[in-house]
Amino acid sequence: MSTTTVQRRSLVTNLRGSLQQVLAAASLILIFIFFSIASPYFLLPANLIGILTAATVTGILALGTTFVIITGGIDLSIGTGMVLCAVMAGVFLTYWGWPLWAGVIGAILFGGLIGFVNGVAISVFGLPPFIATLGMMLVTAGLALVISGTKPIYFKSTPDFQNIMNLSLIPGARFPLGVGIFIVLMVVSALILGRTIVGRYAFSIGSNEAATALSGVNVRRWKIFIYSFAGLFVGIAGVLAASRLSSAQPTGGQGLELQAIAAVVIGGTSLQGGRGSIVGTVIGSLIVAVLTNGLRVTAVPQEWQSVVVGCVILVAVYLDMLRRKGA
Amino acid sequence: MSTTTVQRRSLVTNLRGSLQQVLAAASLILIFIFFSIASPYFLLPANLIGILTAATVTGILALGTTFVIITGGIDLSIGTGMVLCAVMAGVFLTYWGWPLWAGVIGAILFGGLIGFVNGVAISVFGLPPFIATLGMMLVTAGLALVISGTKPIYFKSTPDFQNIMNLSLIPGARFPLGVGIFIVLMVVSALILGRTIVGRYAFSIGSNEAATALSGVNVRRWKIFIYSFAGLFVGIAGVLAASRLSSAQPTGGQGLELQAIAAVVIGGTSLQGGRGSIVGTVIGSLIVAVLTNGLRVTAVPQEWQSVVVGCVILVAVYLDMLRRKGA
Amino acid sequence: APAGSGSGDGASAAKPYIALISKGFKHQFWQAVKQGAEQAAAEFNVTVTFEGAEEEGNVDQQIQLLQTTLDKHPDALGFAAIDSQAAGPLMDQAKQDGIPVIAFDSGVDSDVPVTTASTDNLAAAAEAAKHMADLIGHEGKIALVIHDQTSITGVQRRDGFVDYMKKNEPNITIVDIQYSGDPLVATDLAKAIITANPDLKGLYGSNEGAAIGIVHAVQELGITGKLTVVGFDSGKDQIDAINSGLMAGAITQNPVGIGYETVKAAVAIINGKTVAKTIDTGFFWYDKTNITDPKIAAVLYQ
Amino acid sequence: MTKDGAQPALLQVVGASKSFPGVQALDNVHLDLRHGEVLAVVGENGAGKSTLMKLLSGIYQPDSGEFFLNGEQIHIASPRHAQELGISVIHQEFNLMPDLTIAQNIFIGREPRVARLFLSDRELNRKAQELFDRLGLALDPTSLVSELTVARQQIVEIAKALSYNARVLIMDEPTAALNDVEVETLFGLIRRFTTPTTGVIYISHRMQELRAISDRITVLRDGQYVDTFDTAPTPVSHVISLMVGRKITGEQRPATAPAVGETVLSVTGLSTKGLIKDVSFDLHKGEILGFAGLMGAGRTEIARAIVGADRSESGTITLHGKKVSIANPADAARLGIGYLSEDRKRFGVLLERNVKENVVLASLVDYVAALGFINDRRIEQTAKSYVSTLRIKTPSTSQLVKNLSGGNQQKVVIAKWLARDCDVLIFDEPTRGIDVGAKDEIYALLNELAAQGKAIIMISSELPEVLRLSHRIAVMCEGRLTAIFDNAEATQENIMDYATRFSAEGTVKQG
Ligand SMILES: Nc1ncnc2c1ncn2[C@@H]1O[C@H](COP(=O)(O)OP(=O)(O)OP(=O)(O)O)[C@@H](O)[C@H]1O
Ligand SMILES: Nc1ncnc2c1ncn2[C@@H]1O[C@H](COP(=O)(O)OP(=O)(O)OP(=O)(O)O)[C@@H](O)[C@H]1O
Ligand SMILES: [Mg+2]
Ligand SMILES: [Mg+2]
Repeated sequence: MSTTTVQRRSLVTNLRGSLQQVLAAASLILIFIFFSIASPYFLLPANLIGILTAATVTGILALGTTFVIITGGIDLSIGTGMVLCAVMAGVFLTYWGWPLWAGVIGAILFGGLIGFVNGVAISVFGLPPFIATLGMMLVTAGLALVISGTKPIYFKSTPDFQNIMNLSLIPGARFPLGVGIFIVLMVVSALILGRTIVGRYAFSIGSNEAATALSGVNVRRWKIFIYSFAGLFVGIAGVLAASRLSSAQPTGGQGLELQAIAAVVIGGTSLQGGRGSIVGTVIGSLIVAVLTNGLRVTAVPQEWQSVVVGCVILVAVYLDMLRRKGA
Repeated sequence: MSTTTVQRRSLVTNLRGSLQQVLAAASLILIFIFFSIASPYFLLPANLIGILTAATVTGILALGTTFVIITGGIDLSIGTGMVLCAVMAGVFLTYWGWPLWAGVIGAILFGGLIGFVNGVAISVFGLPPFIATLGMMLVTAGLALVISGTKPIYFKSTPDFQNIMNLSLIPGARFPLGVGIFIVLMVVSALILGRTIVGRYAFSIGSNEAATALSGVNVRRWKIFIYSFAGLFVGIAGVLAASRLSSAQPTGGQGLELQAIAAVVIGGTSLQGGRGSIVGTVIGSLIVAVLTNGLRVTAVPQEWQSVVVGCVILVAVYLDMLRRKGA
Repeated sequence: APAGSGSGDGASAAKPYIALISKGFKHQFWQAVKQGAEQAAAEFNVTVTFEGAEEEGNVDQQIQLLQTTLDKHPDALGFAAIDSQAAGPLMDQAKQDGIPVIAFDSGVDSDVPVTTASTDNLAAAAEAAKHMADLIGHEGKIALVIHDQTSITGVQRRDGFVDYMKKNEPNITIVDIQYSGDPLVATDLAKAIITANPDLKGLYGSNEGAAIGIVHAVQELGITGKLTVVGFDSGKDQIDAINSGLMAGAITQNPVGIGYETVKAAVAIINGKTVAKTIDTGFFWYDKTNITDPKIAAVLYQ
Repeated sequence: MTKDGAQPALLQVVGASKSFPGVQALDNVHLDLRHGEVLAVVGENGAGKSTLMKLLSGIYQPDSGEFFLNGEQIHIASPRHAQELGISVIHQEFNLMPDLTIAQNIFIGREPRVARLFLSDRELNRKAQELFDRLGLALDPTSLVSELTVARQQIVEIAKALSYNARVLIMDEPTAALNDVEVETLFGLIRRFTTPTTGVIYISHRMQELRAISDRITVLRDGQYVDTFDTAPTPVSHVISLMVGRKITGEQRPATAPAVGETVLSVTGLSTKGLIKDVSFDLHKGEILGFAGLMGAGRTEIARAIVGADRSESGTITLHGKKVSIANPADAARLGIGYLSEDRKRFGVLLERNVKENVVLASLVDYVAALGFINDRRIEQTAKSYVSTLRIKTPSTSQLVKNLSGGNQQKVVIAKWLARDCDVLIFDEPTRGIDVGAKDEIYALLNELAAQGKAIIMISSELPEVLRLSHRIAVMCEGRLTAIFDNAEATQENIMDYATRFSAEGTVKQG
């Protein structure tokens, strides 16, 4: 095989690669076009920002979970864990009077701690990820209630707290800081997954854990690291959710984990591990967010909305699969 | 290798097997003893029957799902699917005036239909089970609302309907028929899993789907069959739930799938497929039911209950794993 | 009055035991009901337990709670049914076992309960509608965010509102009704409604979560003052919103009173006294003008 | 070729072609299998042998080409169809259900049933036992396949294929995981199978086997048909030169004993919960220490215990004179001990990842720049250099490993350990599935590594390979080390002697 053919081929491969990226978003674009025609309000800047805002919390959870799922694991504790992190932000800032920055970092690290405990349960004690994080889901849901005394905690002493989500980045346009944070996290996590050793090992572990371990990689430690790392996203999501409501709500969260995992899987990441991407997760999150918003804006009766969302997800994933096979 | 060694080994294996069965229930027994001491109400016959009654609906869902999980699949649509089956029972009996037996069989077959559609989406269209059944979860949740007109349907024309769950099998003891059905289903599904071709292929597909197909087994058709079969359990659960409430409630169900899957996994069935048992699933269901009941009977504050349940599940599964390694 | 022991059946030696089963327990509202029940328990020297479904609106779970509780043979049972027909068989069982039942929060569709301590949700929602109509000048488009699509309270707080408008306000159109009681979801949902209806004049939220969601939607869109928001129940967020003018006003029930009256009636029944068939615990419209009124302040929870 | 009037061939392939994205795997290939013969198919790694067999078993459909069975044209639609036609295949990669028992695996899809639906496991085990008795195999029908070693899994595969009573039996490298004794057993089975109405297609890279078992040989090269000839009169060197298209030196002189360097690794009194009892040996700088033994002798188990993949019960490991404790393979790798597993699919490759990721998996930390970022360009360089030195046949370093041929996957695993600079390398069956030409290159590589001062343990079931390469040879039997020979005094005979005879006194014959 001569060098020129190799080069020509890799050029073709590259071109095809970029085309694929675009095609992956095809369903998203179709849905987008559909609603633009169906409702004159859909394309209003305020509505588009609203879609991104609505996607922020679940989207950030999905970003972190992408890493976990790529290792072949799963994290069911992200929804209630996020609620607990929000409550902890309230405890640090309102009950304990920490300064704003300390409380926020504390809450984020608390998310990391939840992930760390998950990682230890899975890696050291060898529990199946489903069980370990299911247990954590129940524990965090309960602790959020216990710690908050089943009452919302308001950020009385740190009124600025609500700016974390809501501060407008573009004066006049109401482009909230939270959405900016979401976008930054997309880029950061895409870099980490694609270009750093963390991402490489996540893929290796998910692809063949035993072979990775026999290659001298300390799989246990890396799994703990990855769960903890994903936990930081849970903490960030908790802070943003609390900031958005200017209060830490001790309930809810249950069901969010399925939404986040769904976004990841719709984006083409395999629950078997070893395959996935951040771009996919972002697209998956946006498909769900755009669909939900579009159905609301077009005032489809709510009982029909979940039927439509379900069907569109099935079709979108099916088309995506056809595309991959074809390519 | 002489015949005698083979026989001796299988004797030892058998003995060890039975010991394991008993030990598998160790956590359950421990929890049981604990609550017997902690509360004078716990061991009352009425309470014990209450525990079984509480375990019935989720337990039946878990029985069916065990088959699906052993093939390496998952079914997220069982909770909302069950709700839709309940609504369909209401439609058949109350709206369409079918006789009792026809309505009940209709609702159960409807469950089979939901499973069939899942099976086709997975086997023929090749969708990942998580996505296919997630879509079905949304669709069934919506359809239950749409079909019922977002109102509960009451079984006015067939007052006997409530007997399906509630009729007392032992006069005076309030031992409900529904619990009897649950017990019969345990035995039947254990037989089917352990002694029939259906069970064998479920294990084989979960263990190595490609190899099973290469051996000439029609994997597609069997997967459709197994999903449909599990769907029948969804139908039965729906009928029993509706009978218990003497009404078809169009909401709820979401979250039940996680509970049922949790019972299966606590019972030692692997989400990777290929390994599992009905005995395990029954024990898993009972652990959750006994725990929930015990905490209520001992009046543990409700916000603490989920914390305790979470921790006990973690410990129970961990002990079970140690036992298996040791054996 | 110190409670007479040895009443009811069973060999319970010391204090009478009254079990309350509510629709939920996590929500602020239920915590207030619980608080009222505990107040009464202390006052009448009885033991009270308070439990609710993990997810509000989960009938099956509530029935399970009810079953477990009946098996414990309490001296009296307080019950807020999510679906009263669904509880029918268990109500019969309570009757057979001689456990008196007191319905609270909403009625139980059965002749078993001795009395019912509740808010008239239809009337309360109509009151909210009346204020909404007054506030927007009896014309224009409005929309509703209802906390639940199928529960009795959700349905009544929707229908009471809608029926009032239909009957009395020909110039007001309801353009959309969406459902969620989760504040985050309600926020996004309200934003979508507002976006799709630029000429919307009012939004009604049927419980605390729905109302807070609307408030945050208005804040995030920066249209404070352009939209009339009417809420339901209380909680710090709603009270703040009313004080700051973000929300025009809200209906409050008397949750503490509901809990208190339920336990009080139970004690009376255990002691062999007769009680009235219904105990109306009342509701109030509150806004900036009367929020500090002691009578209102007493029924609000933070 | 078939003469006029003669009986048509049992199985005939005419002009078969098959391509994959970027690869022309088969190009107009012919093959004919006569009645009652064993036809060997040989070729370099990636020559297209497995692909051709997959066409014959209905896994792939050809782009073009015709198939004839007893002169009748056939279209093989699916694996099941192939079975119905009487074509039974042992694939190169295992196709067993690890969670089922041996008997359940063998009769999957053909279970004895009662009333159509119910299984009779007693009958199933009886039938399996009958089959094993007939074939003379010592297998327990009720053992779980997941608990078997690779070699035993291979035997189960063979038993399964034979149980179909097929007319055509295709074996894709059945002996890659077997040693001489088991190979003899297999040949016995094959000879018993071949009758005037049946035929066997036999793929192997072990040239000495071809003469023992095959009647004719078909050679493929780069997806193309080269030639077919009778085995008996043809010298091995001719076969090899047809395969690789150039001259190969063939048998080389055995390695000369090195000047014994310092002791690098010293294992004393190693025992495991399983098989290994009190094993001690030293490994020197610049030395290749071969490990010989029968299947299940415990060679793999020793290796796994040394690198901490399995727990050892007692024993010490000393590295460069210092006692070390190794809890897991990560510790071992950090101390400079690398282990290449015999089970490529389970413990070797990341099938779903590409060549370069696999090549640098063990040495990834060397490619990390600031903040954990990976230097992909240097990875690409490394991967490319190994692709060319080991002649890995792949369209690019971005090809997924699962799309490589078996032998090329093995080369990727070898590259993974060459890319990490270890002082001690333990290679477990390193040439499994590798073609003759490439074997020579790998032998040369091992010699070179030893010359550079690395200490190498080489476990192999191919005695000639052990004899040819090792400076010293350790022989194992039932978990104990029974002898260590110097290359000069080692012969096939005395090795086999110690491999089958456990020295009752527990004394080790030291060379
Ligand atoms: N599914 C596939 N996708 C892409 N390429 C493939 C696929 N299967 C095989 N190939 C390529 O086809 C060629 C022939 O592969 P094949 O497995 O038939 O070789 P082989 O002769 O069996 O080699 P070995 O001796 O190493 O087993 C190889 O270059 C391989 O990379
Ligand atoms: N008859 C058998 N059935 C099942 N497992 C066996 C049998 N004989 C040995 N084993 C297992 O094989 C392991 C030892 O084999 P190991 O793989 O270390 O041997 P080896 O010398 O590398 O041989 P090979 O790799 O050729 O099988 C032990 O774990 C032992 O339990
Ligand atoms: Mg091959
Ligand atoms: Mg070995």
